[in-house]
Amino acid sequence: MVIGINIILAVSLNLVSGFTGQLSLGHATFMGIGAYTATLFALKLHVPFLVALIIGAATAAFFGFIIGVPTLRLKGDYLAIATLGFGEIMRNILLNLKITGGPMGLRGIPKITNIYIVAAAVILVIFSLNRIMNSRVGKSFIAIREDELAAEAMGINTTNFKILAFAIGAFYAGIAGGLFAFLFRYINPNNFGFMKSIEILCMVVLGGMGNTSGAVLGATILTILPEFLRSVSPVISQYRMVFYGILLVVMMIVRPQGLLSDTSFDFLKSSVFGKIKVKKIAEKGGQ
Amino acid sequence: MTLLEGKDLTMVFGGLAALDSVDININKGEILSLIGPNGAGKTTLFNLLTGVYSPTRGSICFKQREIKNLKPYDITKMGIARTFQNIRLFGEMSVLDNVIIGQHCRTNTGVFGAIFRGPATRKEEKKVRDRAMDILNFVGLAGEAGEKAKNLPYGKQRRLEMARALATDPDLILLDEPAAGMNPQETNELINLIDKINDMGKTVLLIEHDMKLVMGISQRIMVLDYGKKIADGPPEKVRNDEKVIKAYLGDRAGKEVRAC
Amino acid sequence: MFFSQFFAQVVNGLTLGSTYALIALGYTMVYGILELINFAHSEIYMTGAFIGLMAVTVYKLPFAAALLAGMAGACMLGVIIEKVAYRPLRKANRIAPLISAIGVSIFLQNAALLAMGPQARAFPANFSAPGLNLGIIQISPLQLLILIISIFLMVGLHFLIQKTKIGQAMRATAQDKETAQLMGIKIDRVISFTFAIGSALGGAAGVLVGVYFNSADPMMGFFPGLKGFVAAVLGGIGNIPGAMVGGLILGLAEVLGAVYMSQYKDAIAFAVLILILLFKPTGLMGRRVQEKV
Amino acid sequence: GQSQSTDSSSSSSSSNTNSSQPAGDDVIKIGTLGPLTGNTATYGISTKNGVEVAVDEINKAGGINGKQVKLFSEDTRGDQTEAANAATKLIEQDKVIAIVGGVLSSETMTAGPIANDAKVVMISSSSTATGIPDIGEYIFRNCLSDDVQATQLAEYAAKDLGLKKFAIMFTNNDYGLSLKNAFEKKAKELAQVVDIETYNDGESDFRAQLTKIKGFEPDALYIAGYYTEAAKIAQQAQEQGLKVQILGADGFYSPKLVELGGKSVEGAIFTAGFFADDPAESVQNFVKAYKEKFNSEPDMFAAQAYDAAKILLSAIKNANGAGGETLQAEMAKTKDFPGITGNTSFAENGDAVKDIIILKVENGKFSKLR
Amino acid sequence: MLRLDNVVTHYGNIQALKGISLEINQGEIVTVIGANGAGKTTTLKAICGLVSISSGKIFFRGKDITGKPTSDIVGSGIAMVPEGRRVFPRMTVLENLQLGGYLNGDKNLIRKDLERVFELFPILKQRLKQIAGTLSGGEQQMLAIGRALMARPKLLLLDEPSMGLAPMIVSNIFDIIQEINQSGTTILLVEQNAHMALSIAHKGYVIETGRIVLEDTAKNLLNNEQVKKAYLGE
Ligand SMILES: Nc1ncnc2c1ncn2[C@@H]1O[C@H](COP(=O)(O)OP(=O)(O)OP(=O)(O)O)[C@@H](O)[C@H]1O
Ligand SMILES: Nc1ncnc2c1ncn2[C@@H]1O[C@H](COP(=O)(O)OP(=O)(O)OP(=O)(O)O)[C@@H](O)[C@H]1O
Ligand SMILES: [Mg+2]
Ligand SMILES: [Mg+2]
Repeated sequence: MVIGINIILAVSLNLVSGFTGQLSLGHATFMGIGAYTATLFALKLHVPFLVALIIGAATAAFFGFIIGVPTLRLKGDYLAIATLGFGEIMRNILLNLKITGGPMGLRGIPKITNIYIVAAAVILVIFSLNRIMNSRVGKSFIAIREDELAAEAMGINTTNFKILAFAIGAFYAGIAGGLFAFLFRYINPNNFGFMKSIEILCMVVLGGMGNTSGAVLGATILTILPEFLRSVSPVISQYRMVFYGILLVVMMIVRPQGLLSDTSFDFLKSSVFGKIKVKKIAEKGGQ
Repeated sequence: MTLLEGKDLTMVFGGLAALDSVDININKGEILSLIGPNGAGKTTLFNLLTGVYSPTRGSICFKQREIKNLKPYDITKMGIARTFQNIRLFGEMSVLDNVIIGQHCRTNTGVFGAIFRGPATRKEEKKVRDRAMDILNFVGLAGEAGEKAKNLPYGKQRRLEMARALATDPDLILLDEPAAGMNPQETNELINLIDKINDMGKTVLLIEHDMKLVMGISQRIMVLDYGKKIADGPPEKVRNDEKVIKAYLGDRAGKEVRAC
Repeated sequence: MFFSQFFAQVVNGLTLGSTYALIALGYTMVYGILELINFAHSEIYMTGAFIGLMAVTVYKLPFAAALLAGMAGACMLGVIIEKVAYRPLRKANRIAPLISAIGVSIFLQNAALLAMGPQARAFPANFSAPGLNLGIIQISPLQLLILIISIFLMVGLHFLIQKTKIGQAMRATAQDKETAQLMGIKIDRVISFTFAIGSALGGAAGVLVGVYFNSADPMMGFFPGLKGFVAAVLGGIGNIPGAMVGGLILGLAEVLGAVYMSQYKDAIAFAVLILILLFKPTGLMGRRVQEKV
Repeated sequence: GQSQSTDSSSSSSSSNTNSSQPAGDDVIKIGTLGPLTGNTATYGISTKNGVEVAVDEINKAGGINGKQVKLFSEDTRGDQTEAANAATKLIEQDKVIAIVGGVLSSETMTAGPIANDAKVVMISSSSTATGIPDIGEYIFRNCLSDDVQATQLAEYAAKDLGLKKFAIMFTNNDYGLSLKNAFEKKAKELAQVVDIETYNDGESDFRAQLTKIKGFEPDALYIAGYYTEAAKIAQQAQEQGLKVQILGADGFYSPKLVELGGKSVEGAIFTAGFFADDPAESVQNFVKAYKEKFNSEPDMFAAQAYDAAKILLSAIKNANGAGGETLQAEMAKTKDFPGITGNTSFAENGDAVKDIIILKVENGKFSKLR
Repeated sequence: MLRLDNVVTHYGNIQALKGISLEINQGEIVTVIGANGAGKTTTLKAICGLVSISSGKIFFRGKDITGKPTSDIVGSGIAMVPEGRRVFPRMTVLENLQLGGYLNGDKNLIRKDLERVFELFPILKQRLKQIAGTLSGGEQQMLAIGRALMARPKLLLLDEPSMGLAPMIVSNIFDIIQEINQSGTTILLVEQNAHMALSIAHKGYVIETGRIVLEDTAKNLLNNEQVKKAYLGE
């Protein structure tokens, strides 16, 4: 189930960083916003789970929009650091608000998330994401990543589309957050800090930036890896974080472009079929 | 009829006036060439017309509307498209997708449309795809539709840039040194292509250092030197202009040009 | 009363800021050359502190020798990390070395945890020098030393990078490695040199800050590393004086935040960061070069 | 998979009782759960060590009803997701009948419900956050209540020491916050609280807060946090010429306090549940065993974990090696269990009720005030 | 002076050069012409060690330089004007030129060379402090050529030096190339402007999809029907 949640997180960050090219170091924040909002709505207002989940995701998307407006003027590492800063600010606020329970977090969350709900969420997220990526909207995202100025020259309002990518990514992350809260039944601000953001980023890069299947694979591997190392032997268990670090380095050196880098390997993208169609049209056109 | 009128256009970069009170007037349907020595301000003028920079001074009227403070994407929507001096394709995307992106401002599927993919969306997608293929056929790249843009050889990349610009359905198309890096044969093909574009009723503004190309297809030529306009007129007149020969063509090249 | 408090706080901010600045210098140095956020810098800093600590406690060396030992050790570590974890990725995209750096960071942190144990260790150094006593404001000798060393290093580095031939080669390498080679620059050597200096700086920071707070622990790099990184960006990443200014401003922002609402001090510091970036999108001293099309 | 296990002697022959555990009946399996790596590993390792001492002790004495106790220790890295994984592994894979842990409140919050649902008794020796025993009837806790500690110290400081103006610094987590709230409440009743400041664990520079505090001229500073930061705070306070009585809670209890803080912590007064120099035989035995095994001084985490394990083992003994409901019932019955951290009983919800000691740093050593 | 023996290179799985052999004598101008993507740039890069060579050998002044690091090759007297100019975009014009003379220790020499570059390209002198990335396309091209000259190379490799230059400068450039050649520098020139290139060169090679298909004196090539049709646009 944790794998499923991480898959959603990785896929959604991949939308922002992999497809749209906007490096974000604060993705866990949106997960946190989703988790807190969904939990508060469920606990305080007794909103049903699904509704709470959607409200949480929508709130996350709203925050994605809010911070996107000013910060997306920034480029590259400056954007990355601004998202990091935003994440720390949010964490700091969560840590000090009464309603979020401050450092105590929120507890007594009913356990609702189960394997079916997670599976359904993963499928829905990936499905809708693929639809988006194959559409005019998704192509605009990629165009922005490839060359922002040329994208503007094509009539793409790059600011709006970057914000849109951020908001969609935040929405999905918000869903993951809600699922997380109703799985572990307890949340506190430190679940959604910098380290979590970095972890998600590692999943995306390991799998291959800009490749949905890659993000899924990366999330799966990095979720299982520490647990796998834990269970291999007691000795390794003790050193497992050391191995984890080494493995990250080794994997990057062996495949710097990520495990699945080329978009043509993107099995989860229906453009595999799209490509065949293109080829056919191309053949016809070429004659 | 005037399609675009720029008045008193001035662009200063840290004390240096790359453009200095230049007036430009583009008539509907013509091929106007912009020539001048390196660093004269030609690309800068393109950047002003397409909203990449906003001018230090002056005004730009396109279709009777002031556009000098508009963003590039708004200007594209109004009907000006361009290519870049240094090729700027979406390298990781397919040739076809590059052209599809070009139609961005003529389409309007949003996120929800994309997810639910109703009949309207599907119809639009088909239309966009068909039109993209038409354009690729037009520029002769249909056979490469599935290739990644960055894998095309240079000459074809140049043509793809033009295809992408055409896809935005412009009234005015700006071409920045389209023949650079092409051999004479490819240049000949390019001349045909520009003529065909012009025949479709599109107005063309062209920057080029290849005089054979410029003299061959321009209806009018405008010459910049050190940010100032030094000549403006039909090719015969411009190539015999003393100032132009002195500043730009040089004696030897000037002779060749007059010969062609 | 208000003013004396205020000045005392400014001094607090500057001394805190100078520790950030010291770390930020190393970050910026490496970034400026490789455009790589060297996440392992925090751990190089930590390692420097531990080597200094060993020098003082096990080998009973004086403070200055410990400082040098920390710098030398960190320097070597930095060069090795570059060789092993970044050099193979020279031709890869920009994000791969970033992940590799995170891997190195996790590795070093946990290796140190295993080797040193998780507990903080006291870092006694018989360092004595006159401090400053300005009535209400006391500046300890170490505070003074940190400030002086950071300013000194900043000036030295700035000179090195802007005015010397190796500096020019470093910048050329940063901008275009292939063409730099065409100029006859041995880029591997330049990059190793950059790491050596950047890491030595990190090591120096580790020893100084370790002695200053009388403690060293495997996790000590995390917070200061993050803040040092932020400081580097704030000043305009890749810009040496910028790192210094960024560090000082971050220190001041944090202290002022602490004065008004200590629970929100990090939020305030980061809010200052974001605000500054909104007005100066490439950092305080980062040069904004308009993209030429 | 195998996890880290400590069996100090060979297992005895099997003698089947009506245990709820289907397999591995020749040994009794219990687990510990806490951060063994990561930035909170200090607490987790101490806890694990404390439990190991208790297990060794009982195994040397022949085990429980002739069965050896086997210990499985899982690492959580201080991360609550991993804590849940670790709990699941202990319960499903290793099939332990009870768990000592988690160490941090947040991990107990997520691991607790899993144990409770599986009817596995869990006793935390350090998760002080409110609400932990309320997770369920299988969840117990053996540590000093933050409320009681802070309240008693506030009383002592105001009444016995005659301090009038208090400043408080607390670490912004559940532990710091609960201490601060309780201390503030009582101190306001009896005297004056002039300023409250926060900091984060892992930080090093506290001068800004201290300069501000200095402006209020308090005569005591209550530090609601752990010894690493407390030592630095004390030191920086001294450097700034802030002359105050330093007060604290059980987070101070570690030899490291003096090592890191040096002279600046001299005279500091704090509450604790354990005092290593207590001449009582049980305490001295524990300290000796711990030093022998780990070559370091036990801290409060170790002591509380040791006691928690002892309580658990005694309940297991009473339950005749069974887990589940039987064990839960035996645990709940615990009354005035004589441990090294005082006499322990469990309240209705499973929270420990125990005595509090007040310690003072004198000549670099801890001495008992009360 | 320079000899390529059956040089093969790969980009991933693609074989870009399929066995190139060519020879340049001291004091010559040799030109390589060919369509887009034929492998001209790759050949130059192979000589400089910027792409690794799968098989074959390269000799420069009698020494085997195959597989040597670029900096050593450059150190032995080869300089290149790369395709697409490749100026250091965030350094000033002056710094770019100074880097060209990186391996020349002598300050006076550098000063003298600077003067020579300014003579050839006066506009660079006016732009000394400008950030190179903001120069116009043609100005950058001049800078790239000037920078290569600063190295005082024995062999100068030029990759499409006339691209994007105004007609007057183009003819200047070819004059300059001849001038440099006369002052003792051997030149390997890659050009789209085949007519111009062949008219100043001594010898020419025609390259097609990674292979040399034709080799002759420049004069003969200019009159070769095949060449005329394919590369001279006649
Ligand atoms: N962003 C900028 N900052 C500073 N100077 C600039 C900038 N953009 C252009 N310039 C300067 O303005 C002048 C005009 O440049 P522009 O690119 O318009 O020339 P051009 O006519 O297109 O030349 P070419 O034919 O060589 O491409 C040049 O001298 C250039 O250095
Ligand atoms: N980095 C690269 N990765 C993959 N293939 C490449 C790369 N660079 C060049 N190629 C391929 O190698 C072949 C030779 O390219 P090269 O650049 O040498 O040609 P060229 O003759 O210089 O062409 P042009 O006239 O366009 O400059 C081409 O097919 C090109 O697509
Ligand atoms: Mg130009
Ligand atoms: Mg080429």
